[in-house]
Amino acid sequence: MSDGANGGGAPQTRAGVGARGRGGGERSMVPREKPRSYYGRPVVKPPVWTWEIPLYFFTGGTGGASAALAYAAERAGNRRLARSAWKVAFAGISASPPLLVSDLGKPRRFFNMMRVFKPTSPMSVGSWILLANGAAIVPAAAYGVLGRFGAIGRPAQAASAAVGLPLATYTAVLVANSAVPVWSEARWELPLSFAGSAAASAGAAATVLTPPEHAAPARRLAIGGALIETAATEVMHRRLGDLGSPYGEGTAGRFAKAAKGLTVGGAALLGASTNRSRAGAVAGAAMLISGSLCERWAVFRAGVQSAGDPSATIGPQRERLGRD
Amino acid sequence: MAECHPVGFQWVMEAKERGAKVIHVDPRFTRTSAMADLHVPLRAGSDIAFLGGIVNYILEHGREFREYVAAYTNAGAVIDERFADTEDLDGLFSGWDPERGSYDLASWQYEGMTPFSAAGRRDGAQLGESAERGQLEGGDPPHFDATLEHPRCVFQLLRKHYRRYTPEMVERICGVPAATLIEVAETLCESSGRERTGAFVYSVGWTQHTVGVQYIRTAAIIQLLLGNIGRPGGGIMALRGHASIQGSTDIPTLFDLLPGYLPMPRADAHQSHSDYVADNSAATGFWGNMEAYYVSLIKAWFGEHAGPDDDWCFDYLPKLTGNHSTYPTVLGMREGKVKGMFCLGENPAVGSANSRLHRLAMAELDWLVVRDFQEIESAAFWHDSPEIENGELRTEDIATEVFLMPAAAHTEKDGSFTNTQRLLQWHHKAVEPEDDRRSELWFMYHLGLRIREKLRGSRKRRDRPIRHLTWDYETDGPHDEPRAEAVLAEINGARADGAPLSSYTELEADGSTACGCWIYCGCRAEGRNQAARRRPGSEQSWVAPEWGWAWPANRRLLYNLASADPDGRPWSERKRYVWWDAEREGWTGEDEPDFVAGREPGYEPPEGAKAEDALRGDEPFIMQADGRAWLFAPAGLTDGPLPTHYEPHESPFTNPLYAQQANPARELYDAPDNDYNPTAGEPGSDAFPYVMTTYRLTEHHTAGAMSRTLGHLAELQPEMFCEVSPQLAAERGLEHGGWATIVSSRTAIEARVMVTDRIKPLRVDGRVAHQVGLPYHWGSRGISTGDAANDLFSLALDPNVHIQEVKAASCDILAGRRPRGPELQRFVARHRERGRETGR
Amino acid sequence: MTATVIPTPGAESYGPEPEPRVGFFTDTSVCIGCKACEVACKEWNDVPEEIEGFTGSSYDNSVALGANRWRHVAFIEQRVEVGGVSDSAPDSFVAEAARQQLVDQGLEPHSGDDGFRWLMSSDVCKHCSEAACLDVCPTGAIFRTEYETVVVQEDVCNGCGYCVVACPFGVLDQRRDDGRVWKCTLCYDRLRDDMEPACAQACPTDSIQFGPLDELRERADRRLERLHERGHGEARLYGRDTGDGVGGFGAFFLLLDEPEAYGLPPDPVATTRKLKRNWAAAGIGAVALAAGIAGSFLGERG
Amino acid sequence: MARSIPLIEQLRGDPSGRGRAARSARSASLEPRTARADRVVKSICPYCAVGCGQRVFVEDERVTQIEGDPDSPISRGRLCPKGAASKQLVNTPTRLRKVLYRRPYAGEWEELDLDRAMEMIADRVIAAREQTWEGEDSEGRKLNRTLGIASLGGATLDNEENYLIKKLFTALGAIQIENQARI
Repeated sequence: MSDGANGGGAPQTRAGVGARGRGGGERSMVPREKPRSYYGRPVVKPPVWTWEIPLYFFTGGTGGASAALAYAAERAGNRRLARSAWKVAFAGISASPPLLVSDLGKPRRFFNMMRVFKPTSPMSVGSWILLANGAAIVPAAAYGVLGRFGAIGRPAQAASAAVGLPLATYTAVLVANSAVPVWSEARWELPLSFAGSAAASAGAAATVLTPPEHAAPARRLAIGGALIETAATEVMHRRLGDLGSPYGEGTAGRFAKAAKGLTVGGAALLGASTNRSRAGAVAGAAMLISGSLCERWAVFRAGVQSAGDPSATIGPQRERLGRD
Repeated sequence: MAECHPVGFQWVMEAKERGAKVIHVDPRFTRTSAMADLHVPLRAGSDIAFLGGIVNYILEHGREFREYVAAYTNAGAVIDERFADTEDLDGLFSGWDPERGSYDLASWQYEGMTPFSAAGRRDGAQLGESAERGQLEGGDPPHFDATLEHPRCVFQLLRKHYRRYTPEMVERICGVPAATLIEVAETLCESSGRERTGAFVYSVGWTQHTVGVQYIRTAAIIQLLLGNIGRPGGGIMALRGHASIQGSTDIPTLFDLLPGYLPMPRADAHQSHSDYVADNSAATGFWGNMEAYYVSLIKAWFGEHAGPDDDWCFDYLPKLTGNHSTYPTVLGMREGKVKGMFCLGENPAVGSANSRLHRLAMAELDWLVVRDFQEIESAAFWHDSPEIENGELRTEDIATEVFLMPAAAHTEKDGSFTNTQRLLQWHHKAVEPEDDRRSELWFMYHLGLRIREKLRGSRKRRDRPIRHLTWDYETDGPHDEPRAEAVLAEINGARADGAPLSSYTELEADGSTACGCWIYCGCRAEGRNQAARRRPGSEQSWVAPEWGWAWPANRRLLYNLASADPDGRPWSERKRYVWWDAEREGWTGEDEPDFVAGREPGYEPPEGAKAEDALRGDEPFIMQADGRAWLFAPAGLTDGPLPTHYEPHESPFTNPLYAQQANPARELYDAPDNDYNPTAGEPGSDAFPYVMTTYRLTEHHTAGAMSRTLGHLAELQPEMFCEVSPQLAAERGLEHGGWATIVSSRTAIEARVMVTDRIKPLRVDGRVAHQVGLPYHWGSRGISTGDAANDLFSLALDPNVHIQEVKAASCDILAGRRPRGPELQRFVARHRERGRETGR
Repeated sequence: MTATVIPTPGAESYGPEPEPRVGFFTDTSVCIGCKACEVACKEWNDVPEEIEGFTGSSYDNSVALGANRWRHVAFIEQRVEVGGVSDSAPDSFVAEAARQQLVDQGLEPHSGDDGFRWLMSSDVCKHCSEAACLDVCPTGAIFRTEYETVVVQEDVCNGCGYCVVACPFGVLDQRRDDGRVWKCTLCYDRLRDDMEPACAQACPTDSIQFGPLDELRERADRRLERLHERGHGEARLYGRDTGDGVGGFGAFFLLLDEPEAYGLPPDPVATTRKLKRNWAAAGIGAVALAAGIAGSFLGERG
Repeated sequence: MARSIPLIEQLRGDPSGRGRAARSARSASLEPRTARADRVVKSICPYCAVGCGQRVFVEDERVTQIEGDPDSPISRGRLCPKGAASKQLVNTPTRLRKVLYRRPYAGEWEELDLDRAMEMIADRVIAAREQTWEGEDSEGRKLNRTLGIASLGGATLDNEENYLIKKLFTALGAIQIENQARI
C-alpha cells in the first residue's frame, strides 16, 4: 500500500480546475491561470468528420484551383498546360462528391443537400458550388482535354473557372464558421492559407503532368501558392497565440510541421530544379502536393484538439467579458 | 428525502420557500443536505445521543409546550417506586434478567397499577409487545401530578434520564459540535408551540439499528414535548421505501402479526380464544374492541366454520414460540429445517443483512420459488454468486430445485398500494400480462385452489383450516385472474347478509360481521372502491380527502384532536385543523376527526365504562388505554421505557455514558458465517477501526431488481462505489476513481472509490472518526453490477422488531481490489486474526 | 456590427400570428439532482442508453449532452471561499489531505457547515434565438418550429455533422450506429397536443419550468430578485439576456456560479454572426487565388 | 397533405430556409404518440412509498407511455427517475416471459409449463408441510404449524396480494411469512 501522501487523488480529469494547487512557481496578475471548467470536459463537441473531409478540402481545393489555372492557360494559349490542368480539375472535382457522401451519417440522404438553399450555411452554399463545379467540369474538361462539345464546353470552361475559385476557398469558411476556437478565430488567415495551398497543389500537379517548357506558369503558381500558404499559416499560428497550441502538439502538430517542411522544401526544390532536372521538379511538386494535404490535415486535427480543450473555448470568452 | 423520495421532497421545497427551516442530520452529505439550511453530519449509530441532547435542551430551558404536555401526555403519571433508571444502574433499567437476557417490565408500570402477570410470558418478552395496543390494566394513571413536580412522575424521570445528554456529551458521542446541537435544538423550539409546528422525517437510517425502535421513540418524545403530534405541519413521518410496504405491514406478510396489527397467537400464552382476547385487548381505548376486530377477521377467513362452538377456529391458527422473523428463518434454512421458500418480489441475496449467509442458506433448501421480473441474484445463487465464484459453493453440489416465475407488473393488474401516509391508492390494470407473467394474486389464489383440491378428501385435523378457508373469489379475463376488488371487499368487510361495512366501529364480536382487516374497514364503504377515488387535487381542499382512502376511517392525520386544546379550540388560528363546534355540537375541521363522533371535550367517562367510552373528552390518543401519548412507555417495549444511547453492536467507540456498551436486549446469533467484529474495548477491535453505513441512491431501488436491470437507470449509477473523506483516503492510500476493499468479519467486498468532501471525518471521544458510505443496491446481475454491501453486515437485531443493524457497524478499508476465489475467505480470516494479535 | 438582430430567424415564415414562443427556465437553485429529467426524456423520446461507467465526477455518470442525452444533470462539489471565489472539489481534496496532517495532531474540531456546497444543474439544448446549428444545417433538417424552438428532423438529417461543430454549447452530436444527429426537440410532438415536455412534467421540484418564454423571463427575474434579497448574490441568470451572442436562449438558466463551472461557455456567440466576415475573407482568398493564377502567366504572352 | 418542395417554399415567405419551408411533411403532421392511445389508465408508481400518481397510455394493448398524473395531490404529475423509468420497467426486453426451472444439481435453466410448475409447487408445499408439521410442543401446548415453509416478500405487492399470501399461508400453518418491512 502506498503511503497515501497524496491519497486524496484528484479525478482523472484535472484540467482547468481552479488555480489553487497548480504548480506554485509562477505568479500571475490575472486571477486565474487557466479558466475553470466542468471536470476538464470540453464545452464544444469535436467534429465527427472522418478522413474524407480533410481529403475533400484537398481535392476540392486542388480541383477548383486547377479549373481556374486551366482556364487561364486556355486564355494564355498554353494548351499543353490547360490540358493537364483540366485533367487535374476533373479528377479533383469528380473525387469530391464521393468523399462527401461517404462521410455522411446517412449517405443515401446526400441529395437532401439540395433540398434547400441556405445562405447562412457555408456547407449549403458549398454544396451548390460543388454542384455547379460538377456540372461545369464535365463539358469543360471534355472540351479542354478531348476537344469535344465546344458549344457548351467553351462557356463551361469559363463557368468552371468562376466556380472553381470559391470551391478552393469556401472550405475555409466552412471550418471558420464553427464554434471550434482554433478555426473560428482564424477566419482571416484560413481562406488565404487554403487558397495558397490550393494554388500550390494545383500548380504542382500541373507541373508534373506538363512538359517543363510549358509548365512555367504552373511552377510559378505552385511556388507562389506555397509561399502564401506558408506565410498565411505562420501569421495564423502567431495570431492565435495560446489558442493555436494544437498546431504545436499531438497529431495536428506533426501534420503542421510536416506541412511546413514539405511546402517550403517542395517550393525550394521546384524553384531550384526549374531548368535542370525533371526528376527534381517532380519530386518538388510531389512534396508540395503532400504539403498541401498535410496542411489540410493539420487544420482538421487542430480543430479536433481545440474542441477538446475547454480552456480554448472558455478562455477567450472570459477575456472578452473582462474587456467589456 | 431528496435522495430517496424526490417527489415527496417537493413539499419540503415548498415549505422552505415559505420560510421553513430544513435541517438534515445524516452522516453523509446527500442531495437533501444540498437543499437544507443546515446539514449536521454525525456518527452513524449515535442518533439517540443527538436526539437525547435535544430532549435535554428542551427540558433544561423549559422550552416544552407546557399545556400540551400536561394535558395530552403521560408526563404527570407517577411511576412505580421500584423503577430504576439507566442513570442509576449504569446503563440498565430495573428488571434486567441477565440469565434470560431480557427485561421484566413490572417495575416500569404506573404506580398503583397491577403489572401483567409475568407467568407464561417468556416468549412474549422475547417477541416484544406492540405498543399500539397500549397494554395497561386500564384507564388513567392512578397517580397523576398535573404540576409535573412529583419526583417520580414521568416528566421528572425524563429530566433525570437525559440530564447528562449535554451539548458537550453530544459532541463527544456524535461528533456534532455543541454549538450545532444547540442551534438545531433552538431552531426546533422556535418552530414549535401554539403558532408553529415542526416535523421529523426519517427512514431506515433510524430503524436499521439494534436500538432502532428507541430512535423513533426519542423523536416522539421531542415532538410530544414540543406539542407537534396530531397537529398540521407536525408529526413524525416515516418515509417508507416500497410501493406498499405500509400495506404489507397493515395486512402483514409478517410473522408476528395478523391483519390490522392483531398479534399472532403465541403457544406460551394463548391456548384458547379467550386467552388470546383477554391477553391482547385493553380495558380502555379502542383496543378495548379488539375481540370484535379479531372475530371479524376469523369470520372473513373461515366463514360459516367459525363460531363460538369451535372456539372461533382458534386451533386453526398456527402458534408462535419465539422469533420466527426472516433472520432466524435463514438460519433454519441453513440447518435444513426449512424445506421450501417463496421469494415474492424480494431479493434477499442482495437486500438482507449478511446476504452471503442468505445465499449459502438458499443452497440448503429443497426448493425455492422466485417470482420477479428478472432473473435476480436470489434466483441465480446456484450459478452466479460470489460463493460460486470463489468456490465455496459448486453448482453441481446444490440440490435446490428453483422455480423462477415471471411476475405481472403494476400495469398488468388491479390492486391497491398503501403509501407511506397510510393512503390506499388503487391502480388499474392497463394491459393483460403476456405469456407466463402472472400477478401474485393469481399465483396465491390458484396455488390455494390446487392445494385445497389435493387435500379435499383429507380427514386430518391439520388440513381443516385449509379446507374450511373461504377461498372462492370471482375470476375474470383470459387467465382466470381473481378480481382484486372481490378481495378488497373481503378486506373491507361485510355483514352476514353481504352488505358492505363502512367503519370499524360497526364490527361485532358475535360473528355477525366479517372483516379481513379492521383498520381498512370502510375502504369500500357503500360498496364503492374508496381507494380508487381520484378527485383532482386542484379541485379539493389541501387535505385532499377525496383522493384515495386513508386508514383508519379516511383520517389523514392521526390523533388530530391534539390540534385543538383541551376545550376543543384550535391552539391557534394559524394552525387550526380539527376543533369542537359548540353550535353544531360536533367536531369539525379540515379532516375526519380522530375521535368518537359527537363526543364533547368535557366528557367524563361514567364508572365502569369500557373501550373508547372510558376515554375522557380531552384525551386524543385514543388507541392508548389512558388516552395519552407516552413520553415514558410502561409497556410495549422490550428494551426500556425510555430511549438510551447505546453503541451499535459493532463500534470502534466505547459508550461514554454507561458501562453498558450496547443494547443489552439486542438479538445476536452465534452461527456459522455470522462472526461479529470485536467492538471497542474487545481484543481485535483495532482491525475494524472505521464506521460503515449503507444507504440508497436516487437512481436505484433497493436490491436493484427494478433498477439495475433498466438501461435508463443503470447508466446513471453504473457501478458499486464507496464514499470516503479525503482524510480517510489519505490515511488508507485510496485513490479517487480507483478500487477499495471493505472488510468485516463476514467477508470483503470491493467498490470503486469516491473521495468526496461530502463525507466528513468527525471528532468523536477525542479521536477522529472516519465513516465509509456504502450504497447497497448492487449485486452480480443486471446491467449495472457490483458487490453487495449487505454481505458485510451481521445478524444483530433490534429486540422489539427484529430489524437488522445495517446502518452502523465497524469495518476496515484498504486500497485495491479484493482477492478472488478461495483466497477471499482466507484474506478475511487473516484480517480478523491480525486484529486479535496486534490489537487491544 | 454585421449582426442583424432578428429575434428568431425563421419564425417569420409562420405568418403574422405564430404560436407564442415557448421554452424552459431551469432554476438550478431548486434542482435536487434526481435526474428524473434525463430518464423522462429518454422514455418519451426513445433515446438509447449510453453507459459511460463510473466517472468519479461526483454523481454525474452521464458526462455531457449528446445524441443519446438530451438532458444532462451536472454535479459540482465546492467549497466556497471568502469573497465568493470557489473551487471545484478535486483540488480541495489535496488541500484537505494537507490540512488533515494538522487535524491529526492538533485536532481542530470539524465544523458542521464550512461553506461546502453541492451544485446540481440540468442542462439542455438552449434553443437559441440565433441558432448556429440551424443556420449551418445544409439540408433544412434543423429548422425553427412554429413555437420558435429549434428541432432536428429525423426524417431529413443526413448526418453531415456540421451542426456538431457549430453549436457553441456542444449540444448536438451524431448517434454512432445511426449516423444522424439528435438533440432535444423541446418535445415538439407533445407541444402539438398542449402537453408539457417530458422533462418539465417529471421534474419533482419544478426546477425545470416550461411555458411561454416571456412569462418565464418574468418569473426568472422575480426569482433572481428574491434570491438576491435572501443574500444569494452569486445567483445569476444565464441566457436570459437577448443582447447576448445568440440573441438570448429559448431555454435559459438560473445559476449559482459562473457558467463555466457547469461546463457552459460564459459568452457564447452564434458563429454565423461572423459569417459575412468569413465570406469576405474567403472572397479575398478567391480573388488572391485568381490574381495569383493570372499573375503566373505574366510574361507568358509577349 | 400535399408534398411541398422546400426550395419553392423558400420563395414563398421563408427566404432563408430556416422556418416553415424546411419543415418536412412528417414534422408538419407530427403528434405525440399519446394522442393515438386507445385508453389512458390511472395507476400508481410501483417504486417507493410516496405513491405518485401515474397515467398509463395503452395503444394496441401495449403500454406506450407512463407519466405522472397531474391530478394526484401527492405528486402533482411529477415523477422521480425511477418512476419515470416505469415504461422501461414493464416493457424491457430482458423481462422474464416464461417459467424457468432448475433441477437439483443442474447447471442450466429449462423452460417449464406454467400449469406443470403450479402443480409441482402445490405438491412440494403439501409435502414440506407434512414432513415438518408440529402439532404440539414438548409441554403439550398446541402449535399447529410448520417451520418448513418460508415466504419473503410483499412490500412491492398489492394489499390484496398480501392478504391472500397471509391468509393462505396461515391456513397452511406456515408462520415464517415475512417481507421487506422487517428489513
